[in-house]
Amino acid sequence: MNTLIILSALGVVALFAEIFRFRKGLFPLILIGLAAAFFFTAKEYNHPQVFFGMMNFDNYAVIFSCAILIIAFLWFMMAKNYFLQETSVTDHFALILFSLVGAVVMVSFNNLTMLFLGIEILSVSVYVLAASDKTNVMSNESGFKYFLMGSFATGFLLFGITLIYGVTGSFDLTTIQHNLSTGRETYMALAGVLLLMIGLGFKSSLAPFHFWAPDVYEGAPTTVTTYMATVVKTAAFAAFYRLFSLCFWQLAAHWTDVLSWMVVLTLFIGNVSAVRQRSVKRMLAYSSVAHAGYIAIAIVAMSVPSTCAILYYTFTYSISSLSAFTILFIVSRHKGSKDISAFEGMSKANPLLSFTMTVAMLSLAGIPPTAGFFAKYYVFYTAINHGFTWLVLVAVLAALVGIYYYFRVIIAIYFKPEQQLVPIKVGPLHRTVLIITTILTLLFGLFPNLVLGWL
Amino acid sequence: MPIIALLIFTFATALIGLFIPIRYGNRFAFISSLIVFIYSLYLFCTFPITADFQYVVDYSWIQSLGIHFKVGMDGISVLLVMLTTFLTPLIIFSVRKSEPRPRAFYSLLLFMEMALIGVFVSMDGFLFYIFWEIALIPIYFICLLWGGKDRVRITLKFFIYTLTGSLFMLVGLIYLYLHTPGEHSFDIQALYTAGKSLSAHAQCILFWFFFLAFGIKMPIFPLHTWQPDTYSDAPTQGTMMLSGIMLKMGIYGLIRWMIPMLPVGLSQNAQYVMWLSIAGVLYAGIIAFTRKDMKRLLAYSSISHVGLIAAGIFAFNGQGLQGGIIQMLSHGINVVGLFFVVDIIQSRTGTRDIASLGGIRLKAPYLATVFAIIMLGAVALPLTDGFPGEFLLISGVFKFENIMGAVVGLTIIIGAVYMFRMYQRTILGETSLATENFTDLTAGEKAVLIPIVIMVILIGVCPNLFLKVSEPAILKLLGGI
Amino acid sequence: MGDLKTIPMDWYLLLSTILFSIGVMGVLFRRNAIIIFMSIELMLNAVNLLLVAFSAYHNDANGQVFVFFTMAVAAAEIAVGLAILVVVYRNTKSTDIDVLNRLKG
Amino acid sequence: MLQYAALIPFFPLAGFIILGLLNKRLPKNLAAVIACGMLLISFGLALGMFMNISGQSQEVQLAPWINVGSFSASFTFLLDPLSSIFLMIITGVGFLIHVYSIGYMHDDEKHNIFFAYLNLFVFFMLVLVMASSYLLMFVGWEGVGLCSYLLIGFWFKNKAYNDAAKKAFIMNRIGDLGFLLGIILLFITFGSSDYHTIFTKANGFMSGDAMITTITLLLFVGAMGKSAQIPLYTWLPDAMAGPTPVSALIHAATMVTAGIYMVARSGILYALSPISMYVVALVGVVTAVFAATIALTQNDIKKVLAYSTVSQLGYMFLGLGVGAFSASVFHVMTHAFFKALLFLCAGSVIHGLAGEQDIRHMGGLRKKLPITFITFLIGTLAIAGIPPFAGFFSKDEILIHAYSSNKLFWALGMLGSMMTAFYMFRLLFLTFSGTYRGDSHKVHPHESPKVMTVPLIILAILSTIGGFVGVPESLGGTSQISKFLDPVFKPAQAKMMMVEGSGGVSEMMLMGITITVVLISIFAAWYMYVSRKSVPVSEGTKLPFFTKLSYHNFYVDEIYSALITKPLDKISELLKNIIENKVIDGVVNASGKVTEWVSGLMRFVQTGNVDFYLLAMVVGIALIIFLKLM
Repeated sequence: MNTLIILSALGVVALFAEIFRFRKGLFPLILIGLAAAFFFTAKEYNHPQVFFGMMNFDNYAVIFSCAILIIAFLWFMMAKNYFLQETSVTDHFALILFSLVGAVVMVSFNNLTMLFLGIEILSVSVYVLAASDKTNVMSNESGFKYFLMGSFATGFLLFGITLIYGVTGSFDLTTIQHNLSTGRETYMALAGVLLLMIGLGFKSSLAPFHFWAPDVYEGAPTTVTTYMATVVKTAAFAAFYRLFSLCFWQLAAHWTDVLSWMVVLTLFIGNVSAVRQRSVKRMLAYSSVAHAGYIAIAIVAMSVPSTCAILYYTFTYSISSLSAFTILFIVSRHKGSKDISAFEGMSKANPLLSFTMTVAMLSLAGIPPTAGFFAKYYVFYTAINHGFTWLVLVAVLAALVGIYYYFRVIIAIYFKPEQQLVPIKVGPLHRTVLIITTILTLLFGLFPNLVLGWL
Repeated sequence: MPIIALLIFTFATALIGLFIPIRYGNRFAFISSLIVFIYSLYLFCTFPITADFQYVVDYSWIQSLGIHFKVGMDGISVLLVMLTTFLTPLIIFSVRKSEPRPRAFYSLLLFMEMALIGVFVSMDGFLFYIFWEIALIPIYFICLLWGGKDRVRITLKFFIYTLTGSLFMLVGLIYLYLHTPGEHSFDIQALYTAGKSLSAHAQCILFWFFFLAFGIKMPIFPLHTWQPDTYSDAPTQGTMMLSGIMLKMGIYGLIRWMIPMLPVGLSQNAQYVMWLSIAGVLYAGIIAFTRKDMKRLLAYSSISHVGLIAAGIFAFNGQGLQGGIIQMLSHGINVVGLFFVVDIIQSRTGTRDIASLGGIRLKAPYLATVFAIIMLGAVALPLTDGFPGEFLLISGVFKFENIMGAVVGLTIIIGAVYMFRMYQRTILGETSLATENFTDLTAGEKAVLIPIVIMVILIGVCPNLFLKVSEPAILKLLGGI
Repeated sequence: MGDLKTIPMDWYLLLSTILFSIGVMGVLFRRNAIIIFMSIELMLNAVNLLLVAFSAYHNDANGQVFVFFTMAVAAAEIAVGLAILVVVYRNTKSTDIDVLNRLKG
Repeated sequence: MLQYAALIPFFPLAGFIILGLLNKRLPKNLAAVIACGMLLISFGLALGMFMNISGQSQEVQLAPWINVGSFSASFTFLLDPLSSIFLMIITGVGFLIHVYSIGYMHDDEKHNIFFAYLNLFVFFMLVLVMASSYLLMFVGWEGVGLCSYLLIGFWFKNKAYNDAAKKAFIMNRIGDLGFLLGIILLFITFGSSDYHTIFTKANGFMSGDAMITTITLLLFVGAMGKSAQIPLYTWLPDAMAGPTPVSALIHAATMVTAGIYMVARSGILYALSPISMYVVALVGVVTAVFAATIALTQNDIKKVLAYSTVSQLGYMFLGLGVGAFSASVFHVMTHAFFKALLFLCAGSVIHGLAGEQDIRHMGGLRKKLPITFITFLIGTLAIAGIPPFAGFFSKDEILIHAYSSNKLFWALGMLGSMMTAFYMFRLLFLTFSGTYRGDSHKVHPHESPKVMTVPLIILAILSTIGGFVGVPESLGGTSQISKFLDPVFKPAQAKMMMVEGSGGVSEMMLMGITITVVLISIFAAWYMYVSRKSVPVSEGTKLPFFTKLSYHNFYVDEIYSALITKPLDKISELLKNIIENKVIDGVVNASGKVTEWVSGLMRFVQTGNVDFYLLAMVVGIALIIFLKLM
């Protein structure tokens, strides 16, 4: 709860900062605030609290909130410069902070109402952020598409909630779970579950509801894209899993097959489409779709290890893609192009960027000893453990395709350049972000317990 | 503990190597790898001739999954570690000063040494897999950064190809892990029991999963097409690493992991895999007849030799396995020597095209002699290192099935044909334009080749030195099935 | 309340489903962004109707509370949506959604 | 004395190492002295052993070699009469040839290396005959093959020589494969490759046992390769590319007889398998005749001798095949003497004519090279089988045994020795009688230096008296050599229950026939080449059919290359270009291409139109709901 309070307070402060000419100090304040939020959240570990049956800060919620806060912290360090150039920096910060509130709600809800609200708080602010680059048509387009399809999907989500409510007569997860177990009006219930699955599947960009993702990711400002690929995805999957593991696991027989087919489709589309992309940004967008597929495997094979699998995967994926996007941000700034050719031959002039990018790519491709490998390993393990070996084999083939496009970036980086290239200068903040993310990627890869230990 | 020391030391030197002044880079890398060699030599000499693992250390790594950092050496591992630590200094020493970005190059080589040692000492399936994959990264970059003109395509193909196998192995490992009794664990023994407990059908499927991984790495026909391109396009040191040591990972995997875990799988598929291996022996050997490029010729010869090793190991009897072990050592030594000779010739004449060479012996008798000796090792002349291995392997296969033995025996003819052809056309005869002012071996080159020649003779004359080390482990293996 | 119950639940269900579907159709087949927004509103309201019906059916106020939330959220969404549309209109001088296909492939 | 015998091989090895390492740094004379000295020491030891052996056999274990479980092989030497005789031949004749080489190779810049190789060869040859197990014999077996490769291609600038060397090595390898498989089978059958174990266990087998037959045939394949029997004989004539002393030592006296040694050594196994015996005899006799027919028309002095070697080896196998082991060994010995002699004489002729080898450009050398002529004549008489020269006794004994076991073999053998006499005297006459046909302005034929002629004389003496160690009873002799070898061959003889001889009288008669036949063909040769002074036509002129066939070695080389070598290269290219590149690699690359292609398609799905996305969504939803609920 402290988390929510602090974050909201920060948001409000940020809003007023504009009025009180308090820009300079805002950024440090936010960082401190996030740190504080992290601290207070962490304190609630192993002290589950329930608030009027609406929110339940169990360990699951705490861990995910912490993960989200860490990512957000790094994100702010990455995004600072970009927003400082914007006129309405404070608004943007405020929006992000509010969306963080939404994210935290999404991982801690204990009631469909809160789920709905959380999703909306998150989405609405991100709609705006996506379109925040007002003069850029691309940005507008992406914001508009995101909004349009998002609200459309909300409709289905809502319909699903309603049906569940209709069946069980309650929004409270525990009650729902209890009532469903007594097995009333399964058709309606099942319809509701499926609609919820579709709504959440949209948020976590599972095929065939992924179409918005590539366009929105590409169009939005890189920083915002980063935010979507990391925080939003984490929150979405956390919510997805929380809901389905708490309420609908006894209906699993009815929805796992649908979800598993969605996973197959996602893996296929995400990976295969990425192969031909010239723009690194769009490639990363597709890769994030693909990763959604891998994560969803853990939900399909819903069992004890799934929780860890999802936590580990989302967290490490966010970290790796954070560094990848940061580098993309820096490079595209410098070269004025997001095309893969912008990376060619930078290894000599920019060892740091090259190395961090390489690690990030290896991690996304899932090569040991990076975190990405263990994430995939754990998901596969969960799936095989639950008898979804065939799904794992599909995922393996998808992963091979993945190697292909991730390594194109690495190859470009280490491509022997014709002429001596000028080194790209990297700001201190970015440098720290990159170093931290890279270290974390390797550290978590070698000692997964640092993450797994908590759940 | 010694093993940890080895791993940490190599890793540390690999890191330090990146930052020390360039002009010391070579010396530093060489000396540190030499230290590793001396230490492992000490380990080898003091190695007790027993069946069970020595120097075992076992740290719990990921408790929740029963994954341990467990390493140890038995007779088989120690030999391969020796091979690695023996060849790495030579390979490092063989690097030409003209190499761009030398520090990175040396570090990658050292890093790879670490990974390879790791592969050979892991006693935990997960750890094994990690090292197995890690070994792929440095060699990938070595080939990508210092490779020939078509390197991008070839290295990527190589990487994805090998990774395909690895991922299937990973699935297999997880599957076995989930069938370990009681608290799941990746411990080698647990995996053995798990594998043996499986139904014949399951074992067969897993067998092919693992076969894919190891077969691609070795490589076994028809999974070999990445190999000639990679060998001929990689920088020579990369090729040496690949052919000399890395390919042994695959064979080692067969002996240490695949066969003991899936005895039934083997017994049901031995027929097919052995015929595959034998087909590879003849196929690659015959293709080698008409290769124009020395490196390619050696690449195919390597496929041919490995096919024989694989066949002997799949035969799974004393001769076959012991022959496989000794042949791993000798093949590693020979192939490294041969590739270095090719590198020397290329650096002198700027070509590897057999047709445009010749008469080198007139200009460089030392080179000619050394080349001849190593080549004789490769064609398995008695009293050179090739013979004990090939003889044991062939007899092992023969024991398994006479026809196979007879067919695979053809290798001693085929090998002689292409090797002697190459030798004659490059070394003998009149000098050509390319070789007109060919200079003989420099001191440095001698320093690399002499040890190899010594080993060629040593293994040939007293193979027992090595056979007796691995024997108890092999017997245990045979007993375990 | 009582007489509300005389109409069987299924009818409400059917009605709102039809309304919802109409909304969906509207979204699918109209090009003008404004109209699409309206259709989305229609979808949401169809759901609201069902919610109210259910809450009455279950004699449980939560449903109706939820409706308020929905309305608020819907309002917020539309506000944001219109804002974005305005920005888009500035740049493209059109509210036709087909104009927006620069991002693809 | 015997205990020192084990050292015999190591002196030449030491010589090789010294010469090999110091190579150029050593003055030529010193190098030569070292090389010959080493041989002399070995010879001394061999002699001592020969004196003291007296029928006993003793094993000397030096070191273990390969041990794998039950399977084990060690460096162990076996000293018994058979090996001692071969030791005598190898070290003795070897020594003489070394001495001869001092003169012959004097001006060659790779003089020292040459001696190093010779020593190495002797080492391996000694290992071969002293080995106490088949595996160790295989070591020597391949080792001598290697040395033969090195020495044939000694003048490595010349492509033809290199090809000849390679051909020799590979053809031997073909045989070696048979040998190797034979050894493996021996291991599997007897659990060891030591003669002792095998021969003792072999007694337990029935005659005609299938396994034994397989083994013996496989071993014989090895012998075919090494001893140049049909069909693996073609390398030997080409091997004459090497320096003449090499031809004398390796390709006449010692290495090529390894096959005979091996078969004789495994006599008991062969005795157990009549089929193998028959095959050996048949191959032997056919080779003997076939090679002789080729020798009839050759014009290269060394080629003639080469084919005659093949033919003589054929006789030895005939002897083995009909169970006359000691006779064959006897013939090995005498053959070593006179064939070495003949080759060295040929060498001295070539030396005298500055490298000329074509007999059409010789003639009338009797005056110019008197010693060479005399010794050559002796050698010729010996090989032709004129009593009392060495060849007569050994060859005759073989023929007699052949007669007693199979008349056809005897007849063929007879035909062979007839041709032998003819082509040898043809050679003799064309070379030494008549007038000099070469260009007497460029070339000044001269006798060779002492260092070369002395060995000739010694060998000549040996080829004259060498036969008396084996005078058969029928001639009032006491064939000591067969007695000497008895302890080795007795068990084999016992297994064979063969008819001993066929009555003194008929033996006399057979000898008579032989001699008369030989004399007739000698006369024919004299008539053609001395009285009618006919000279073989020069290259290019049309030859009668048979002559042409024989002159071109019945086109066997061409046939081989057409049937084996060329097709293999074709197949190789085919595999590479079709199977490898198109099929296997094609599939691999296709996987990548297909992915790219599909990826290209996927781009069209991502149209960028919202309404399409929405439609896709709705369709997806509809499908899900429909499939699950209906």
